Amino acid sequence: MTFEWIQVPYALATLFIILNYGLLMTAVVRKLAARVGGRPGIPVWQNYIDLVKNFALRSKINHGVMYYLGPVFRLSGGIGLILFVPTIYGSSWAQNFSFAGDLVLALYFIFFGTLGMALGAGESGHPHSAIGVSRGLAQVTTAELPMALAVYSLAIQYQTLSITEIVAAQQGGLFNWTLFTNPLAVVAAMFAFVGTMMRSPFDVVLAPQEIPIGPPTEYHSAYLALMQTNRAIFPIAKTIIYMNLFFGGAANWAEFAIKVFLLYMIPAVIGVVHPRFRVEQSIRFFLKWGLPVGILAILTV
Amino acid sequence: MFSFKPDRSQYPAPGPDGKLQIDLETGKYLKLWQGPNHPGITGNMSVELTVCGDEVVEGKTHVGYLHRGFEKLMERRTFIQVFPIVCRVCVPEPDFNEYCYAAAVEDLAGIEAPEYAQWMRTLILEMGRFNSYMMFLGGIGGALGLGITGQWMTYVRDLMLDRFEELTGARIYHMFILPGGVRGHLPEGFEGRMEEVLDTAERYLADIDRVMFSNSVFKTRTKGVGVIDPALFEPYGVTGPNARAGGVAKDLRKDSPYLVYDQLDFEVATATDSDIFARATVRRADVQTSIDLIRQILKKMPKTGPAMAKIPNVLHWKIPRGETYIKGECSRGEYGYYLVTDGTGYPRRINVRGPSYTHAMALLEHLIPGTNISDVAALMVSLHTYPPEIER
Amino acid sequence: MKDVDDKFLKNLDRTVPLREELRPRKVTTPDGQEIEIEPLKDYFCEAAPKVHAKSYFPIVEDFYNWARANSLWILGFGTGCGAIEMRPLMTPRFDAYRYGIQWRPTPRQSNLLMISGYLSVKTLKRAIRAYEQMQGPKYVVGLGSCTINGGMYWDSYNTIKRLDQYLPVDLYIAGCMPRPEALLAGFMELKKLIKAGKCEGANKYAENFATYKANQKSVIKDWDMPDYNW
Amino acid sequence: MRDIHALLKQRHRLGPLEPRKGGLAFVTVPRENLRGLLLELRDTHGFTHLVLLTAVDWMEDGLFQLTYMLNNRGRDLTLGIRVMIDREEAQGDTIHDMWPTAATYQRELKEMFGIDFPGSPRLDEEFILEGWTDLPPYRRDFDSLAYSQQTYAERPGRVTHDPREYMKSKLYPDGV
Amino acid sequence: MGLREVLTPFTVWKHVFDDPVTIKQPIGRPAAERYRGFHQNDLDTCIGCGTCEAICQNGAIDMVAVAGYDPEKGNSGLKPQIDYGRCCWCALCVDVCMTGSLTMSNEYTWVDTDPDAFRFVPGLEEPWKDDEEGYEREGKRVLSGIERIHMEEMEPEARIGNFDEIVAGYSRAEAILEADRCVECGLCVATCPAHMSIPDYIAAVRDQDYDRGLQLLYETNPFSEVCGRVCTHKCEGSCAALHEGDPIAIRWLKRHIIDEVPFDRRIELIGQPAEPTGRKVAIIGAGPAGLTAAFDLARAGHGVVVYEALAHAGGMMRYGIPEYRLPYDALDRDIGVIEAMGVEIRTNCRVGRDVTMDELRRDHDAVVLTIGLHMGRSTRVPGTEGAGVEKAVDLLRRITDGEKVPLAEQIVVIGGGNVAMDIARSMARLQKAEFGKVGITLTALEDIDHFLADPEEVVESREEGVKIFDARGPQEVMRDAEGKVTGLRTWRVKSIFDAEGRFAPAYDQSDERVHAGSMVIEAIGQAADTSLLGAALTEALEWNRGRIKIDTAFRTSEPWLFAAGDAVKGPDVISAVADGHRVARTVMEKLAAREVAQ
Repeated sequence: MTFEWIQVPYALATLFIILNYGLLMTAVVRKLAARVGGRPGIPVWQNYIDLVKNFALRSKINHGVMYYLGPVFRLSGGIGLILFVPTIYGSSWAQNFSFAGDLVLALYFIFFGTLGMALGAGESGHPHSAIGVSRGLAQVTTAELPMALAVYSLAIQYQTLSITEIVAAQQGGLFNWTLFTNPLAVVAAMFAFVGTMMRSPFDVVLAPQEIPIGPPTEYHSAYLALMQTNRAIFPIAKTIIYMNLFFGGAANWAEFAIKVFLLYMIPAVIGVVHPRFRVEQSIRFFLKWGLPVGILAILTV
Repeated sequence: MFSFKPDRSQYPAPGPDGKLQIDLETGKYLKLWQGPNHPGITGNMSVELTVCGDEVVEGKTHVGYLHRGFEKLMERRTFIQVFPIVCRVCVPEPDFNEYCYAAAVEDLAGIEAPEYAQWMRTLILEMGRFNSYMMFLGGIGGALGLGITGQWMTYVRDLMLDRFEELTGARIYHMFILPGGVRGHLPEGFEGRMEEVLDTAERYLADIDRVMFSNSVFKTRTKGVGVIDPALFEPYGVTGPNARAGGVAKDLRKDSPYLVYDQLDFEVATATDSDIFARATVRRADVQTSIDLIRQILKKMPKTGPAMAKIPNVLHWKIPRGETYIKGECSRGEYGYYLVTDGTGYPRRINVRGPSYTHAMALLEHLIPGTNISDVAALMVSLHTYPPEIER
Repeated sequence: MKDVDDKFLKNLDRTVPLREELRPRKVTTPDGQEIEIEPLKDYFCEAAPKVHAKSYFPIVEDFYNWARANSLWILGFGTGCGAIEMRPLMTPRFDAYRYGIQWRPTPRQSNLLMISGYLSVKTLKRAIRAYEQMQGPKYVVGLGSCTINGGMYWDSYNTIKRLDQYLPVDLYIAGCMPRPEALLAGFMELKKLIKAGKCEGANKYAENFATYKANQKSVIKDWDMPDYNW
Repeated sequence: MRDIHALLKQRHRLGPLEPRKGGLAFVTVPRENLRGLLLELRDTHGFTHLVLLTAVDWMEDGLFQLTYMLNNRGRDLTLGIRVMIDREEAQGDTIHDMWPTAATYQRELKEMFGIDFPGSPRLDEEFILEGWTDLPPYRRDFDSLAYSQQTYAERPGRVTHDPREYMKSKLYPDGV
Repeated sequence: MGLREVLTPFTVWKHVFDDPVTIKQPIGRPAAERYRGFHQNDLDTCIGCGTCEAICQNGAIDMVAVAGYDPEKGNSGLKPQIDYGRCCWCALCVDVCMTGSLTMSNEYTWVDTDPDAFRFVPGLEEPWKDDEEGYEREGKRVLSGIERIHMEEMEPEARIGNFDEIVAGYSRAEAILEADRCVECGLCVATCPAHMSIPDYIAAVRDQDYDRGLQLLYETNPFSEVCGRVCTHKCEGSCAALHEGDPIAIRWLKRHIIDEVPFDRRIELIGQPAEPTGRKVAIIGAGPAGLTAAFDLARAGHGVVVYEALAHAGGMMRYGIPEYRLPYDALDRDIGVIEAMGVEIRTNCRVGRDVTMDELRRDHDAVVLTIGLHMGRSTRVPGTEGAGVEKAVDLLRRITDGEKVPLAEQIVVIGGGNVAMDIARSMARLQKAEFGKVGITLTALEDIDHFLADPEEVVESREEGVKIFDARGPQEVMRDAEGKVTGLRTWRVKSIFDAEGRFAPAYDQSDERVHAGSMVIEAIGQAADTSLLGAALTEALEWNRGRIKIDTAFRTSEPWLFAAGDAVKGPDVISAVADGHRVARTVMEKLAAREVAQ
């Protein structure tokens, strides 16, 4: 695929849509969770106000270069993921910078933010951050393991590492989705999905009752605003990958919105009604359930 | 399979005096403060943890953040003036202070509260116990990341607070049990409204059973964690549900019946495992007992009768020299007031024996070493301690 | 009110020595280096707080204030009894989230410090540090009698009486303790004040820094922290 | 309770038993007999539960009263054991080896009354107070109000009138 | 980990379809009906007793003056101001409030940026002033006693046959219980003419410290035996406790103290008088005012001689009050203490007859005139002249002196004051002894609620068989042909005073009634017998409506002559005692300033 300048504004437009979608949708999900508890919860536009508020704070404390770069890396992880993942299949402009090996790059970007965060949070000097980071790295590594295996399985199945091609292969009906063609890989990948969305039972990284609130403990003001922006973009971007790889992608924005929402709701539904695992319990969980399924997916493909 | 065996070679060795030799400057250990500003801590206190990896090697409880010097302030106040401040000793379950203090004063002054007041006090205490358990069931879920229980239980507690409000005139500090009796009678239609609350509570408790007690993740986190050896109960002064979770069926309501508990019908709940899960289930069963008791009391209590015994003019009430100790089974164990009078209009000394005092200090410090950082909060919540009654 | 007897004055001026681990000393690092450390200087920044100007354009400042008012993040620090009435606010019955009020566990991300009732000296020290770690503009709300004039602990040796001596307070809510409904009314009032640009406590704190510090040090006898912790 | 008292009276030089209602009684014992008494009560008579340990300041008599409240849970008996110690050189005997939880009580007594318990763990660590320089606050010669008035500023501007004096000043200012 | 276990938790997601249970409009949600919210005070009911301030353990309440509310009898005019920087809403102030004026609304929202704003006087202008809901105590107050401790009295049947003292006096236990009811507000002190330190001596009773109690009594009143029995106890009419129950039995408690201290101990406690100053004061009339002045002056070391016309000292206390109310030995003990201070009492020494005013003036540095009111007044209705119509004071004096007084089987008494009751009850006793039955009819202008006599006097009179007809104006003493009294004709009284407040009774002539009786006793008031002054002095003095005019310091227009007591002011023992103190003080000031004419 050749590079064209027009892709830049197209990609930015996609980014913009996804940012807003993310801000609104995370609020809606929070409202749904709140309703289970019996309350209305935050207004849907609350995320915007919080974002503005954090940018509007007057004072900032900097703990060093990496501290500053942490949120930047994190955000670039999210944005990078978006930029290299085709959002709408067949759309002329929402293709972003997808290319033949974009799946590998996407996997890299998923991890990139976490690493950046680790560096930044580590420099903030707060022990809770440090503990959170070490927990995060340990857990995300094991949680991504089934994902990596599932992707491997997929690569074998579809004989490509291009997301667009994988999506294309799933077109033409519900039963062409990877969900049905390679269910074991999907199960393995969903382990990873649930495990990395920072919701119970796999949210020991943030665990407010233990290490409030983990890595971002020291982050505030604009730094926090950057992370909030990322928090709106990154999960959506990640969900898009899963959608593209396993659930047939989206051919238009409506399908996109519905599929992402439903996918996003999976960890939310689990999270609301479960306490969290300890870090070694969740690692054990992924090694015990996720890893074998992933291996099985490769073997049975 | 996949069993973790932590590498304990790095851990500090005990020195000649039995204490761990922890040299923070080696960089092997990390000091971690949980609290006072920390969501995982029950109230305003702190635990100073020394961790090695994810494992805690030493824990020290620090209290005093809520110290108001109650026992000193009480010595400065007349017997009636002590009445409004006692309830502040324990915020989530204040009524026990009122009862114990009132009963202690009555004992030394030779006053007998009327029968209606005795029933009313029992009702208030059970309502308070219910509320306290609501805090616990919400808290234990919250400590493990299951925030939804806290939402429901606080809601149910709010409903009960409404009943408190219409009965006593206040939400949190009821100040209803005066030395000599209680301040008023049941309002019109109270039984019906209480029944609604209890029904709602039972519905939500059924949800709690589904989402918490039958939740496999919850079980994984709590079973076998934070076990108190029943042999430690006596040396560490463990009472109440914490002891009952270890199979010790001791409940002052049964063993040393006070108020009208001898006219009520109930069973003492126990469990055997003495771990966090057992402590939670014992309390879950106790909530049901409380609900049943409230229903029984409302059915059996006299409809009318004097609420107050005749007491001397409180502005210059003097009580002859003496000392007494009044105890009761609160939601956390044995609660007691030790009152010493010297014949003047002021108490000579009041000592509050809160169960949290032993549970959160000596016992917690004994239990913490060897646990995972993640379990500290749950362990603490499972002991059900309220800091204000530790430091008073 | 009786006069103070002189005999009680004897122990007031005594100072408490600095804890050992905070004194300057030499330590050996894990890799065998010997370095000198001075914990109070090394671990903390001593820079005094600065007065932060408002935005140059009033309309921008108004917009910011609107956002600040509608996104109140409260530090979940229960300093006293009143904290128990916070819980109903976070939960279904009163649900403050619908008003844009949320709780944060870390002072860095909080804008509003609720002093929920009496402050013992020990907690005052933590509350001051929590306040100083918060980022401006930041607000303090005092709950109940205790923060106004000592409340029922007016004769206690361990609790302060006037919160405004130690921290700039934006708003008081009467009650012992204030009910959740009263707290919500207080939040609404605070929102109005913020929108009107009247909550400049952080700048007030910076301007009167010396006075506040003197007051704080007069009650906290073991001052083992830097004067300002950001 | 009376049987136990009769049994132990001679050996531990107990004072007379002062029963109160509901299985509660108090008894005084000399300090040197305390340990033996506690051990025997705990090991032989089932008083295994240390309910509380606290002190009462009898300043006028120059004494501190230490109260050890023991409970026999099986028989629902509570015995308050009083030990009188000198107020000037306040010192008690630690019992943390019998009940580990007593160490906490002893820490509190040390801090709040200034009563020493040699050998008790972490006795000198700050427990509840922080940076306290004055007299131990639970001693009766420590005046909480005076301390509070000197240390913590109060909101000024309050005046009150005694009704009797006020009426005098208004109605019969010359006193007749 | 069964599948069921994995799936069960998800069932609670059903709540996502429930409506939120959140309260839609929480701000301003009304609290429960009994809620202890912000304070309310009914300022018109509040008496400013300060009990709320006394019980507040937070020091949250100040008693402050509020414009428009001035001190008056039984009301200090102060109002509670509450500091919400202190209050803990325990409502002890509401429970202890003596009048029930202090209550709480169920309002609870008060937000302010100014910490000094949280102080207010409830009842003035707070928005929740008139809220109906909120905490009020259930029933009457329980934190202090409502009911007076019963005083043991003789039964009417037992007492009517003799002149024995009716009231037994409190036992110690009873006195402690009664004293315990007092809240020590001190509102009574201003009402007491002598401003006795009532709360303090009640506290002494409570503490069983009778020595202190006696000293307190003698600070302000040397007639505690008398006042402990027959005082009009206006203090009890201003007692804070009467708003929701019985007032404290202040009079009986005073008597209890004096009963508990033996005579010798009293002199010991009071101590010796000051060194003699060499000044001499003459006092004319050994009544309460004169003897009180004598006591004060003698304590200060002045030489005091009291001139008494009758055979015994005591004045109206002896000759006006029947023995069943005030036994003579009790009065003698009071007088004995005064004599022990060095006061010389010359009885049977009538000024004007046995000694002249001029001699007194010559021999003394000052002369105090305390002659009281010993001349009975007459209604002057037709028929009062002649036999069968007597004046109450005369009869009482004669009874005291042991004289035989005229008696009839049916007697009509005119008057509704204490003297009327005294004579009615005295005559009843005599009738009982003489005829074996009581036949007394009492008529008075006032209606029963406005009788000048103490209520208990009225009650006891009725118990003893006196028939009382209130609001009856005497019109004529009916006499038969022989001039013997047959009864009293009365009209019903419509009003006693006219619009200007002058005495001008209006009658309903249609309601006429004849009260049968063969003797009529007038007990409608007394006048002073000033004949002792002599013509010259009478001329020299300034007068005011038939009374010697005095200034506020009890000086007459003659610089050496002072006057006090009923003769110039009235109307009862305790006022006379108070006057005695005041006149003594003036005299002493004058003596000290050497202004008295030499």
